[in-house]
Amino acid sequence: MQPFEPVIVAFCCHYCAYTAADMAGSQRLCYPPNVKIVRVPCSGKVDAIHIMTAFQKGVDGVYVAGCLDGDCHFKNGNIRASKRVVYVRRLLEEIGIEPERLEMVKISAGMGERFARIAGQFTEKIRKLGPNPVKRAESPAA
Amino acid sequence: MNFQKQLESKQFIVLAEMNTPKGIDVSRFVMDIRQLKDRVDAVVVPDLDNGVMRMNALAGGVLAKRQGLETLIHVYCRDRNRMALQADLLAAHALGLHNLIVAPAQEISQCDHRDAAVVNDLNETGLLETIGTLQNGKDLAGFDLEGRPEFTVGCLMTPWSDKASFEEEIKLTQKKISLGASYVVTPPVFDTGRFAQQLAVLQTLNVPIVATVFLIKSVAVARYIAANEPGAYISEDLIRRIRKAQDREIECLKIAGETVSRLRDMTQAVLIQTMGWEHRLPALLDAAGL
Amino acid sequence: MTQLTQRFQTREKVLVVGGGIGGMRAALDLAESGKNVVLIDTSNAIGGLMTQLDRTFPTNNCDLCTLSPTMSEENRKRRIHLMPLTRLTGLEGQAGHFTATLVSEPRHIDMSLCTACGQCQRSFPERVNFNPGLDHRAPTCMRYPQLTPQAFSISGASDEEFKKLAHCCPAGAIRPDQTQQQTQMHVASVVLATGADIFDPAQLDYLAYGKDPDVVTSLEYERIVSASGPTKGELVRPSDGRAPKKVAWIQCVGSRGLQKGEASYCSSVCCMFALKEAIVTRERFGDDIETTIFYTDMRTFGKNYEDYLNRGREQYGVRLIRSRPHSIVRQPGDQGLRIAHCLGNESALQEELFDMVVLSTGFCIPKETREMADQLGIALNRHGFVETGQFNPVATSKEGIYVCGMLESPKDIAETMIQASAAACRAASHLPNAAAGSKDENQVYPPELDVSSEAPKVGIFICSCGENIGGLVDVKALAAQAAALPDVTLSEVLDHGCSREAMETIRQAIESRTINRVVIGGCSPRTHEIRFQETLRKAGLNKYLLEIANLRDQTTWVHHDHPAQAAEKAGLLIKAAVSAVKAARALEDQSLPINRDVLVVGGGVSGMTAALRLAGQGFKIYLAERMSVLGGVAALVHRTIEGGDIQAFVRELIQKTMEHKNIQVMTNAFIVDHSGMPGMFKTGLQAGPQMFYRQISHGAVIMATGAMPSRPGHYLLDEHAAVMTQLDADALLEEKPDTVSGWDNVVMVQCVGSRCEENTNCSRLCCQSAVKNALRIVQINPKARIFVLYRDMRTYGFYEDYYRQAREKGVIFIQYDKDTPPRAAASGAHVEITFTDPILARLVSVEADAVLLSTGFVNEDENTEDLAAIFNLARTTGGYLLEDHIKLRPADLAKPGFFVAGTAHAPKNIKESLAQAEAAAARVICLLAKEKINIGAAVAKVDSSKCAGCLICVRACPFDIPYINTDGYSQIDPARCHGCGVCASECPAKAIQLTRFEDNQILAKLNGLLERMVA
Amino acid sequence: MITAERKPLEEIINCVKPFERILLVGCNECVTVCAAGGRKEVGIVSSALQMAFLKQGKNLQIKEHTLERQCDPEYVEELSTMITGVDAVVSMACGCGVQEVARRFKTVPVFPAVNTKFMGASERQGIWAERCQGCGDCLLGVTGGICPIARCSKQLLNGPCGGSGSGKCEISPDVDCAWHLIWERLKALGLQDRYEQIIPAKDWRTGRGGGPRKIIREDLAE
Amino acid sequence: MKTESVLEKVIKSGRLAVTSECGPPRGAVAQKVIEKAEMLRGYVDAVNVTDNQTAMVRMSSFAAGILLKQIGLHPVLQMVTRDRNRLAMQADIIGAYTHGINNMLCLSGDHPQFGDHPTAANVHDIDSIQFVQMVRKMRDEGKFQGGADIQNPPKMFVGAAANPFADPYELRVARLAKKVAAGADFVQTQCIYNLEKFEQWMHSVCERGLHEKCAILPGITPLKSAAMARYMKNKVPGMDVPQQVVDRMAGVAKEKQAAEGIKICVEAIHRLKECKGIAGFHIMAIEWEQKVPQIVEAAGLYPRPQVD
Repeated sequence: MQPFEPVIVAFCCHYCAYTAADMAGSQRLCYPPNVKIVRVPCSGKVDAIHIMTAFQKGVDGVYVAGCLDGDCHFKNGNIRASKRVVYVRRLLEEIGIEPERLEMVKISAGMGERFARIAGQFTEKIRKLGPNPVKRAESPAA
Repeated sequence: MNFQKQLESKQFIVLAEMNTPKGIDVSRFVMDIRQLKDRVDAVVVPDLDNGVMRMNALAGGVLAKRQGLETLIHVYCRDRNRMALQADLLAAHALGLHNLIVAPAQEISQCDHRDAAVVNDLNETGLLETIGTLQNGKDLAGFDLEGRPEFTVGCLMTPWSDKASFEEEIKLTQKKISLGASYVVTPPVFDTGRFAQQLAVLQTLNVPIVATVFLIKSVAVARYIAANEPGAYISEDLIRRIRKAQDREIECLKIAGETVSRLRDMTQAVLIQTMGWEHRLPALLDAAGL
Repeated sequence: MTQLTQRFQTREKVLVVGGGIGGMRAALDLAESGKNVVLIDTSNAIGGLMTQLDRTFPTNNCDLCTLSPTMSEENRKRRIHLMPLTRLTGLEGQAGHFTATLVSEPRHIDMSLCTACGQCQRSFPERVNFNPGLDHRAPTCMRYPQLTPQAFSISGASDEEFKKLAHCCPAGAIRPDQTQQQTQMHVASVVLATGADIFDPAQLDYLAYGKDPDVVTSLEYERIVSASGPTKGELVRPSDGRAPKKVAWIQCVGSRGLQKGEASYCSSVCCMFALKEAIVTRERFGDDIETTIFYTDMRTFGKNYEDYLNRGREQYGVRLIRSRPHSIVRQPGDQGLRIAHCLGNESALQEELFDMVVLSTGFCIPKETREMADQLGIALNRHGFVETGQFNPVATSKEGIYVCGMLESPKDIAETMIQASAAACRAASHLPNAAAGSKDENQVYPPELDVSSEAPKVGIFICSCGENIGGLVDVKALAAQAAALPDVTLSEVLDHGCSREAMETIRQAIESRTINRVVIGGCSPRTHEIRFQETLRKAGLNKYLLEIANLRDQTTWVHHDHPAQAAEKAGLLIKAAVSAVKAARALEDQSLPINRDVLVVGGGVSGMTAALRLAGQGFKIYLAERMSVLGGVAALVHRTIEGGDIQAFVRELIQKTMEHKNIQVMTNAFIVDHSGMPGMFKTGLQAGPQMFYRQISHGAVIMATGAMPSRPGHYLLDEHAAVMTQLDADALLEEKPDTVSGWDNVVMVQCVGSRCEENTNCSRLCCQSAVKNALRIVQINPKARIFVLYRDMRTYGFYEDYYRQAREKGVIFIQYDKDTPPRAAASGAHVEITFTDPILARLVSVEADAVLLSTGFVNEDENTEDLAAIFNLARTTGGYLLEDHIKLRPADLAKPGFFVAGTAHAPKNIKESLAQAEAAAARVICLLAKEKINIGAAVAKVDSSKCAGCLICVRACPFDIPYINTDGYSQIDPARCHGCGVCASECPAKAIQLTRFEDNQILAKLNGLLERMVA
Repeated sequence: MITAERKPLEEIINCVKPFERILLVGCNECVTVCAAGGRKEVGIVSSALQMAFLKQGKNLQIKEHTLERQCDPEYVEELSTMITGVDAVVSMACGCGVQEVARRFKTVPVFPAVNTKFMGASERQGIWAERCQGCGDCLLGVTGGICPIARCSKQLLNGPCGGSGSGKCEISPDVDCAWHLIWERLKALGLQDRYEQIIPAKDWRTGRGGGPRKIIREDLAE
Repeated sequence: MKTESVLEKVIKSGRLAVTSECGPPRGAVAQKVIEKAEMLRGYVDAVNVTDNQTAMVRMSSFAAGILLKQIGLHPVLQMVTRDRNRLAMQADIIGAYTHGINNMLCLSGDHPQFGDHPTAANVHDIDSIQFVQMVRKMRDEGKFQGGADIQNPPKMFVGAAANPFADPYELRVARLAKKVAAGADFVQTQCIYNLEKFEQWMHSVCERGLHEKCAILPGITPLKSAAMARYMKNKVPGMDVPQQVVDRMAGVAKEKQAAEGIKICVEAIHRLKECKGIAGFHIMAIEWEQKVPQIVEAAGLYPRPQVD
């Protein structure tokens, strides 16, 4: 059997985390290819439904990456995003999916190194957690 | 719990200073206060803080109180005569602001309106006496008041640079206490070790000590304060710590937070001054473990 | 070229003379800030000298790649009226109201018909001009591929030849009867940027130039190694076509000379030029080529240039010999050229054979330019360069006429760029205020096609980005895999997706294959989205029918350790992009009013000058100074080397700054936080003594934070009373000149605290300060013996004159090596300085009455570090602020909206600082001249049929935009919406969508990424 | 408005366990406003349910729909085209909506997905508080516009109990003492003397005490 | 005399009355009630029997009251509006009266949240003032609350509770007035520790002449320990324990704190005896009934007058 390679979606704020991801690129920092970035204008734009849908479709981990506290380009979108992440984590817990599969992280545009580090750490964490139980149940049948 | 009861309870009290806007847009002020609900025991609204013309503390205090937080406001003598001061005090009481800090005022030359007329009709001790008089149901002219206001009054200590000025300040503070100040607010504490040495003397005042914690925001600010604030001691180690930090802003918040948590075992209360970074107070409180 | 539009017939325009990089920069800056420009050049196309360079120092980048975006900024072209083959022959009137007389030579080609196919040139290379400057070396390709205009010209053809040319031209564009035209034109101001000529070394017979084909000038060498040059980038010896193994460079050819025809000044750039060519030779053509530079002083005084010198010597093994060759000869039987020279401390003549010799030729001003200057009535200096004010770096002696680049003095590209922008800034001041803004007219695009009802037809273009993507991922396979996705019409690979050709390919593909959605697999949309959007618009597609998969910055660059997974991820990202682009809709851009206020950080001469220039143009300035007074370091210096009164200048500057109604000065002010984007920044300052915190909203930032005089504790400085810095001496000479009359021996030590381990770079100013003070000491006390102990005297440009003057006045200059520095020992009231005399080759001691240390400048590390952390700015290893592009954008910082002026950028003298301050001001105006900042098409839209009027959006919006209208539905004004999407994500009725990021688009993207996982 | 709160997912999961195809119906009125049962919550619950079943290898089919109002038969009628082939309906409306849907579709089980809480007002974004108990005999006129029935923990009609402190109810410092509010309000209105009139024992028949209630507007009723 | 109540007689006689209380057990153990009550015999004029005190289920006050009656003590039947609607309440009142119980205290009761049945319905069909009014009307007008006549109406000596310290303070006297107007014959107050504030309240009560219409019995509770003092200060709603009292308790050694508590409470009685308008004392020694005789004696309230 192949070792488990998690699929991870990172919703990244255009102003900070997405720029940090590009920065990681220009610094040629390596992080696991498991992380796929979806650009959003603000972490506050990430809807609970988007996160739920991602899990429903079998993603193994999601993180929402917004600006540092007080630095949101749109004042407080990142704070709203944090609260929403807590809310969705609770939902996941209710249906028996490990809430640790979802995280909120805060990164500034200059933190390429931090972006790469978080990508690595999160991937490692999800790797340890194993596949999304939704997918796990699905795969023997498929 | 009102501030008087908080003081009596002997529990550790955390106060946050919230500066009113220079202007009329209070949204930030209000938003910043709201997020402090259940995080601090009370907020302090300074009046024309440090000589910068801005919305007065009375209006700021009412706004703060409306957000459901216990509120303390500053009163000072430079800009108002005894009539205006008394009138404001009565207004404050009627609007539910029962906690006052009698504050010294910045020299007019250091203010942002250097050519303003200086009133100083009363001085700090005179103001304390005035508050006492009002609480006894009279005004300064001896006329009876309808109803008696009740205030919880504190005073601010002016920074001292050496032993002599410290002793001088202690004497003055004793006088203020005898005139009704029931707690004192110290100048900013940057080095708790040094502060501990002065604490024994401060404790002889026999009133709750509120230690001020000033949020340093950058190396340049740290340098400036170290050079210009009498008695402010900021070590090279501290500056190095900010410089070495990966995120300086967070480090500065941490430093202030740590100072708060160290003061927890030393004084009954702390007053956190963030001077414009009120929105970062939750992070600072997190860093303080509160 | 089209005829002069109405716009160009107004008086409100600037004439830029000279289409080299300086002229282009000035023209572009003016155009970008909404001014109209007429750009003339005597040649058939603009480009000047730089376009002939293969690579530029110190980054060793290809010039064409860095320059081409500047040249092809087509959207700006509409404000620049280009007139090739034209010269300025007269100028009447005064500033603001000039009438210029222009004479245009015939091109004999109708530009509206010419397709630049090159057929004419292939047939008549002698008559058709395309690649000037090196024509005698038989050009075989275009001068450079991005030539503007892409045009040939014909000169000297006979009637017969014209007939044949007309015959061979497939476009029928040959016009034999075109004649010289004269034009009169009203202009408000003039920028002169005609550059300089290269010294012709044929006049110096000992160099064998012109006699021996293997002796070439540095520019010719540049062409030989250039990919677009005659040998297509192969390094071969002109004589026999063989690859040379030993190449020598000879410096100061035509500069710093006293021989016939040579210039006495230093040409400033040749040292770096030669060093670059030597390094590139080693880098590109192999380690077995030996490169040797014969020099007088290595003058690598520019920003970080010393590091480049060290790299050349240590990393690339470039051999450096301090010697001026005596002769170059080819003796019969020699395989190469024999260079004879003596080493400094040996009298014996040495000889060595080289396969090729490159002459580092200097620059001089051609006769025609001097004539033009005479006609314009502007003063030239004794070397024929245009004279400018000591504190007025780009102003000529005549108001309204400005100068930049080599025409002012010899200088490198970066300094030319700075002067060009500065000249633009000054020239613009004769036109209506920039702060009023300019209406940005849209380039005419074809009408947009309505594709909303069409089935999606996706075109995929995958860029290999040179090796950047293609090196790790098989882009062909990727394209093939993507071609199989549903609704994909086309899937292609591009080599350099962002090149003009590639854009054209995309455009044609869209049109010919009726593609209605485009996916680009390439670099980050953050940087390149705009360019691809432009291409879509040109093809008649709405620019939002585009999706970019970030295959470079977020894939190949970060997964080079996992090629297989990188390829797989690239495939998925393409798939997600295809899925998302199908859900995309045509949208219109929204914009916000731009904030035109400017924050200037630092109140030294640079900061004040930038502030005043901008304030003069109507901008509101916040000037934040961390000290309690304005003035900065310049307030400490008294005289310039030319004798100018710095103190008086600074006083006047401070007064003007304080009094200007558009400038708000804040002293004791510290920046503590910052956010936003260009056009809408917010910066928090805390200002003492009240420690008042205020947030300033502004559109741009100029960093003028300066540097500080270095004061390293060497040579008994601050220990012995006789030891002082040159800055101390400057004050002493001004305030107590009598002290000097008692001095018998004065020793100056150069490079104290510069060019060493703790500060690897050259401080640029110390050589001129030393010469300045030496001359002043000699003037007061002619008996004083002055020893200047130096490593390389770097009196670049016209400062060389003062150096020579000092030598003539008896100042003794003694060279020392880094490894054997002079020593100092206290000896009563004197200091004994011991050093090695290179000629006597032994130790010499001098009992000095005064020791003057040339300590230079250092970056104030703690302060810049603090600001860099807050503003998120990059810095050099020396701690100076890092510009966006060291050559082309020296006043722009890497962070958009940030500009730099003065010594915050690198050590420089006052005049140079002032030029950069004006340049920064010009760059700010370019940014802020726009009416609005485009905030894209992301706006919240409410579907009233779904809205429950719940108020959640009203309460959630961080900007208080939504409200419940009289119908009971939420209404969001698109013009005020900032596009964060918080309302959309909180709406419980799902009645709000954020355009560009609609739920179905995000879900489609997720689908693309995840769909094969769960059916 | 009527406020509601989503039921714990486990409870909803248990309800729909036996079924293969369900129709999940939201309501665009009160439950949308209190963020409990609007289109968005329908999406979230749908996703959560599907995942919960997918985990057990079951592919639960969910049709999502949100009605303008579930408490009006005309709107509920919209569902009639969707109901075929559905094993069960889960309604995210308040109790009124759930019953209305159940009344219309007799052969399909209907489950509530929210708990209907109270009639309240939004104090701030995300905070709703009880204001009215629908007693059918409003006495706000004598209590200064603040209802002691809905807002006093003990439904006291004649003044505060002995447990209030600092204006807060003894049961929690988060609950205002209704009588404190009433008193402050009466004072502000200069109606202190009203307080000393004894409000007599309430006639609960107008409320739930009188059995299920109905309002008939003769002029409007068909 | 409105009733047969001994308590009423003592009060009307102008002597200071003394009441105490006895919490029924949480189980069917009649002996427990009797044991506790026996400790009070001879030292008090009436004994309050609490009704599901602190919202915890206990033997009903009705039944426990009968037990007391059987051993010859005079119970005050406490009843809360929390657990019964007006039908059940009136049924219990006439039932109690038929067993000779003729004092009652009308309360609203602690919120179920504090008790052992937090999920119980919180009835509050009527409130405490309406309750007082109802009992008074049953007695004086012979009518049920619904208006029907009562055969042999119950003649209850009607009590109500008052808390002089709860907020809003200015409403405290008004609220008492309202209870008096509703028909309260006597009032037992919340435990008094802040004597000064109580005296102020009494002053206002007297100003309105309420003490003349209604007997005011301040509640006195001895503190067992400093911990209890702190608990009462911080945790019990509506309680006002001044810091000095806490300090005083904390100021003595742990083993002497109980004695100190009794001392404080005796001092309080002595001081309040001087206060105008006081008709007696309600000594609530919570789970500490054995100390009541000691307190009554030390306070000079022993022996109790014989009025029968």
